[in-house]
Amino acid sequence: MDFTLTQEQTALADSVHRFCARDYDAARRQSLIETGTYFSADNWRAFADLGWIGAGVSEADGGFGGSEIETALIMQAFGRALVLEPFLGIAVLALQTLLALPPGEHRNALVAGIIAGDVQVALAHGELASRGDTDYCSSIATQFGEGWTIVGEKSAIHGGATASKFLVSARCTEGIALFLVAAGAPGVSSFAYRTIDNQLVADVHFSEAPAIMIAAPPAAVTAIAAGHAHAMIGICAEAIGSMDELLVLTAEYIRTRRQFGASLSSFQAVQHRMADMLVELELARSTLYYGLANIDSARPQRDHAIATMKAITSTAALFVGRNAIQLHGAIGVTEECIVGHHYRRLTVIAVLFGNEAVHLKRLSMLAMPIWDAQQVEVAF
Amino acid sequence: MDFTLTQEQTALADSVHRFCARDYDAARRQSLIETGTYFSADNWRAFADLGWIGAGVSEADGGFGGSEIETALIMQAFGRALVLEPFLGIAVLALQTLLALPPGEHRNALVAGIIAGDVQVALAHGELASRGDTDYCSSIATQFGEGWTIVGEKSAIHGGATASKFLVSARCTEGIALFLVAAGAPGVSSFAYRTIDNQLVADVHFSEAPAIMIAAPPAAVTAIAAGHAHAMIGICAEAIGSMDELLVLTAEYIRTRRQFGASLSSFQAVQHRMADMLVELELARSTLYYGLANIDSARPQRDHAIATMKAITSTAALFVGRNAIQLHGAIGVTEECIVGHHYRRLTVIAVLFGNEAVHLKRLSMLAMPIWDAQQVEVAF
Amino acid sequence: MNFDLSPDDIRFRARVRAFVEAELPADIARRGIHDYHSCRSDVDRWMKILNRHGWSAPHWPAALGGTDWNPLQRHIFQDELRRSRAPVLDRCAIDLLGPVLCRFGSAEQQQRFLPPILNGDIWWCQGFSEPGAGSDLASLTTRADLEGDHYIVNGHKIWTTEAHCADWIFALVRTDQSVKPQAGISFLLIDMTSAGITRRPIWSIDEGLTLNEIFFDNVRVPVKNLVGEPGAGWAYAKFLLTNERTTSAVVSHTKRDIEQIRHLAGRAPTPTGFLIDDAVFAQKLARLEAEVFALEWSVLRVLHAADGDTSADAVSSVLKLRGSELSERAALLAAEAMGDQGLAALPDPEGHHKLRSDLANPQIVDDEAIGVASKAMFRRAATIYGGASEVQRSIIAKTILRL
Amino acid sequence: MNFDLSPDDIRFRARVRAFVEAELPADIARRGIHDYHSCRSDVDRWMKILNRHGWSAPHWPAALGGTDWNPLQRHIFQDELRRSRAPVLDRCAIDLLGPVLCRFGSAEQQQRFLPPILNGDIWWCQGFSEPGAGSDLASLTTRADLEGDHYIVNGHKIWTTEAHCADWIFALVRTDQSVKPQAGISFLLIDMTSAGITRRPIWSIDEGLTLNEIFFDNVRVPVKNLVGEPGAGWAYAKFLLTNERTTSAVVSHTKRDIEQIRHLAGRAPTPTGFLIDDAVFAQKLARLEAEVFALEWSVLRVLHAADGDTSADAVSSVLKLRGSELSERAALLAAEAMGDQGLAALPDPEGHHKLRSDLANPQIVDDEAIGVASKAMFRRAATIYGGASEVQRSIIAKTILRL
Repeated sequence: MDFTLTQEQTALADSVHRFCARDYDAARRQSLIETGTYFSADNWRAFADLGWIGAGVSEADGGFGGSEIETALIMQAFGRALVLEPFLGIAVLALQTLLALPPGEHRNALVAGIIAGDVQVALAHGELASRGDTDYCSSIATQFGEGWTIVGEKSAIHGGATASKFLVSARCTEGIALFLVAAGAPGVSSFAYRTIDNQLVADVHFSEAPAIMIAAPPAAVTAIAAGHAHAMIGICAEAIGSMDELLVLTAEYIRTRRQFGASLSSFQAVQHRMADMLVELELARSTLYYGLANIDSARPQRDHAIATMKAITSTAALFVGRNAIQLHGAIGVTEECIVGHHYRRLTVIAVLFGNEAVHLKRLSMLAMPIWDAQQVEVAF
Repeated sequence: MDFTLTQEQTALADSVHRFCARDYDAARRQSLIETGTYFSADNWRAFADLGWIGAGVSEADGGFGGSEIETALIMQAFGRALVLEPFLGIAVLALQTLLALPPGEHRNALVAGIIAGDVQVALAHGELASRGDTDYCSSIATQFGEGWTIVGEKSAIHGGATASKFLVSARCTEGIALFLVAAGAPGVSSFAYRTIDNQLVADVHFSEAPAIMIAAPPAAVTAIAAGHAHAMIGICAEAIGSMDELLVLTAEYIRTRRQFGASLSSFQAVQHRMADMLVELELARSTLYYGLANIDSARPQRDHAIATMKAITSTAALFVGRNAIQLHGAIGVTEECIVGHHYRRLTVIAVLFGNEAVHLKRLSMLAMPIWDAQQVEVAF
Repeated sequence: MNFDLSPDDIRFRARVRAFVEAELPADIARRGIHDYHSCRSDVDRWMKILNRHGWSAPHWPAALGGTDWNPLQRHIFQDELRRSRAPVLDRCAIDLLGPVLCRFGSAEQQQRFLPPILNGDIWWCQGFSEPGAGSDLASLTTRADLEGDHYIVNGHKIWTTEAHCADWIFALVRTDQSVKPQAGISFLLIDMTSAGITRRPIWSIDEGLTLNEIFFDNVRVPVKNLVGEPGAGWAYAKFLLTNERTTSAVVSHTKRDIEQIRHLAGRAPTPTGFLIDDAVFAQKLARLEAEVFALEWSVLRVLHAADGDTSADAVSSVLKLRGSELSERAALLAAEAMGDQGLAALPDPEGHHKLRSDLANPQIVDDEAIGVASKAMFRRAATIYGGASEVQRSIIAKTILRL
Repeated sequence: MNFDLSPDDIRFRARVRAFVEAELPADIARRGIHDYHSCRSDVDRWMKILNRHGWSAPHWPAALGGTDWNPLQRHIFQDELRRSRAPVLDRCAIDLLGPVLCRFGSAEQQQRFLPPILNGDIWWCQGFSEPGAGSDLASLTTRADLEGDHYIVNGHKIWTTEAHCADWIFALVRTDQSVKPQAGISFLLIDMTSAGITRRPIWSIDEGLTLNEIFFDNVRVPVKNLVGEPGAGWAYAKFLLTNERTTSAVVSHTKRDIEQIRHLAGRAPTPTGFLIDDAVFAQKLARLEAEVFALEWSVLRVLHAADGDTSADAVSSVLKLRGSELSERAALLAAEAMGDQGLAALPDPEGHHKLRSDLANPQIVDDEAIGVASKAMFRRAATIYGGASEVQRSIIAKTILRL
């Protein structure tokens, strides 16, 4: 085990931080919001050209040979800067779902297109009733000559507002399969909207939309689960970055702000609150490592790590976000203060792909042995 | 509404406090523990002679014409002094269960005997599987000529260690009924033991024990529920008394104890912890009033008040007890420090007749209308 | 001790309920279900209806337009208004300024200002906080210098609620620089249309507008607009705050939230049914319900405290501390109930609440679901305004526990 | 970054597990399931077994009887011991005194004291705290005055763990009254059979005995029992405490508790089945499990921190703070799982743990259920000893956050 970054990883993290500091400061971010785009094609082009979309993809699949660690580093930096573009939905969730499929014509072309930044594909899987249960799918696929048609309503699809293609889950006779549907195809209606964190998502309704099957039941389910595991690492890393930033901002603020004749940081109640925030953050960071350690583990073990990470990080995100505002006082609830925007994003992250309760329930269903949970195999 | 005590109520509370201060100081209490009796017949005699057992009983039933408020005042004083005798089990739970039955020969004689302090009757209703669900009963009653026999295992019966008679719940064909069984009857085995608060309870096993039915199904169930409602008010009042005492003791301690060159009470973290303890205590006290206001209300309304009270008081008891020790530091976890004994009792109270989770579940099952829950009738 | 409601009080609630059901216009009632602040036109219409019945400001003295209801009846009245989702009135005028004018205002000031408040004709905002003086009011620096029969006001107020639509402001200003901080403060009424006043809106985390900054640049205020004695502003401000004893518990608001959460969770689909049947969610909701009832009975205790029982002032810190936490939790639980839709940005379909963007989820059509995300964010401020939780804990420690 | 266990580490765990399964006597293993402190005879037997394999004190230098395992291996070793419920060793000697003697003791002291520690022949206790100096050690007053080749010790130590069965004590004593508080403290080894020593047992909230008071009345201690330099005791004590970096997280103990809770809840009847299937209880247990894994991965981070990385010392406050809370919660959850029986007083059926009374519930026969109530009470002290949570928060604020 080694918890330090390699030279290459440090360079990657520095490069993302530099980009964010230069091209993604609060003013530029705010302009994306005020113009109502919430997305910059230039930024997306940069993400591809700088090799970030393919950073966590093997060379065999056309990437740059990194792993989920690289993805986590990028998301963590994006969390500090509150990047709005749907890197998570497209470059993590959809891309990793595709990568988890056996090689094939469509899959390979989509992967290449996403890595190159030329194509935006969103995974249209979650439905309003899912509430973080990735096994749930009520959409229906019906065979129709050579192709298929899909009927179903997908909810809050990340990257769905800008995607040109949807990777859609739907039930056929054998189980849940994955289909490719063009965003502009007949029978597809997409309703894009903002969540409170100023990120775009879309509800996408399929009404006998024409589709190509690109993964049959067992492989599709496996890939959807894998894609979500990667995406959860992505948002937890993003949360860590956001919380890191909040601790820095809050420490700075309380050191300079004076009340009742003393700096806020001299009040013991304030110090102890900050200590509790740090504890929550560090425990969440530890579960990110637990998740990363098991992203390629067999399923019950991977599920345990991911559920642990998401449950712990969800509560940490709410606690740290809430108290960063609390310690800032009134200024913290103004739109012009970035602290509130972190809170908004952290609140969304806390429920994305299932809140604490959903993941704790998953943990109790798994009922994993306590002592061997970290060791894939004890040679014994 | 009037939240102040009447002159008579003040006099009663003063009289119990005086008794406890004089005859139930820590040393006398400790001697009941060290001699292994956990009970004093003299004290019990005093409780009866001073009119406390019958204080909350109507004059028609041979009592002194008070209500549950009087019982709560006594229990609150007992909570401050950590009285060990099973006033709760016998003078509240068993007595109020009997009082909720229609008048009858057995009932009236038992009531009179309990009030006079001559007879100790315990309600043997709870079983290991009950976990606070007062509707649960798996013991079986079988008719046998004129009488009945009972088979079943009752768990942690309050007052069961000293009772000469048991009021036993058991199922007959029509439902749950109440029976009278002598403690010394054949087929009765009683295992008395201590809980961590140094109070005695008993597991009582009935193996074809001879019994007299004293209440048939519908009346029995109603009476058991009423008895438990009274008992829950009793223990919540006791918890309030115990928490009152802890706040006083802890405030005194932190004012005098010095660390790092200053009195503990000057540390903001300590002050704020005490403030949170006070909030928990005061909210619990408010729910005691809510419970008292509804002890005679129709069942869903009474159930709502009692479940609210027990849920809130259970968490308050654990919070205040825990933090009273925390603020005392190491001295708080010694046997010679009374603070730890309060914590032990409060921990037991928190689970007695169902913990927080049990009562919250009850609240959600009731799904009472929010706006009319306090008004038995809105003339509208 | 006696915990029964009197027959009078029970009849009183029925009377209020009947009044509201008969008089609250249907369109206002429907908009009241939404989780946005009421718009001024709804408030104005509703205040005029209340004023016709003499019920705009029940806690004012009857002679000045109030009522002679007892504290419990005033609580029941507010409770019923929340139950019916009636618009929330201009609190600054009715709850804060009104009692000060009734007690310390001159007869002329009372005649001039009270009637238009009761009728919702003139709206007020409160100018207390300053950039350097949040919880620490005594250090305020906005000054009012006497020049003939006018004060010349210069300074900078912040966090001024509803100032963007207020006609007048009542402000704490420093009229004497030579005495100790508390003693030099006066209570001044200022027309917001005066020359030299600039307002800057402060958009908040819910993307709504309630907060503002106000800059005073040589604003001329007639001396007759001084309330009471010069230098007594600190005392009047303290008096004003004690009128918030129980309202800061926001119990009735949170009760309304619980009804809303039940409604939303009963319709929120899950893989196996509806959220309301999920045991873990049900526990969270029941916990909230239990705490709200505990708080309501704490309010009842304070309402029945003897007149002049100052310990009730201290208990109001308990109510504010816990009430604000519950209020925040309730809003977050409502959002949780809605699942994916709970944090969707959603502009007020009535167009009164301005969001930065109209990219809203068109799937959300249930009136009970509209504005939930905004409310969840707005309530993050609940434990900050009106004395932050940390300040309340210190007050409890000092005034109740005497630490 | 690389989070994989090396094949060596995986093999190491298997080797330890095989060793323990082969060598831990069955009767000791069964008693280990109970939630009482291990009795001295069990500990002695087990230490001798470990010592035969050279595994009594893995973290000591190999030359002095320890091993050359890396920090992860030492953690795995402890983890496997907890998994098997082996007795907990004499921590005062092995974990606290041992490293100090290895580093600062004279060769003679090392030869004299280390072997009997490794073999469990001599038990030690730690004399740091005093009645007036709990978290605030610098103010200690027990004095040792030089008189020829002896120190004369007078004073009063308290909260001395296991002193009732200890043979020796290592104590912080003031040897110089003239310098500033920290500088006058020395580290002294004292035979508990010396004339002038009185022990008073302090029974604790679990009705068990671990704490004691010790009174020193003109106790003569040979100068050769001084460790290192006079006046350097404060530095040695700080060194000693850094060896507790990760052990204060008690992760492996809490993992064992989770197994126990699953066992108990799987057998605890409810009106509808077993407690383990209750959704609300399952959430509490899962939350505990998630937090314990978060803590374990925090421990792994600290174990892999670079040598001399002092930030790891600060993180140990995080581990202590959260680890002690989880430890307490786990014990209370085990009691909750047992329902009515969870808070029954239950003397150790083996007779080693003395309760004040033998009025115990005879229905409790499951080994996993024995001692649960005592443990739940004992763990109330977890957030107090070894630096209370409040002190840990202040350390985090000052040393990590630099507030």
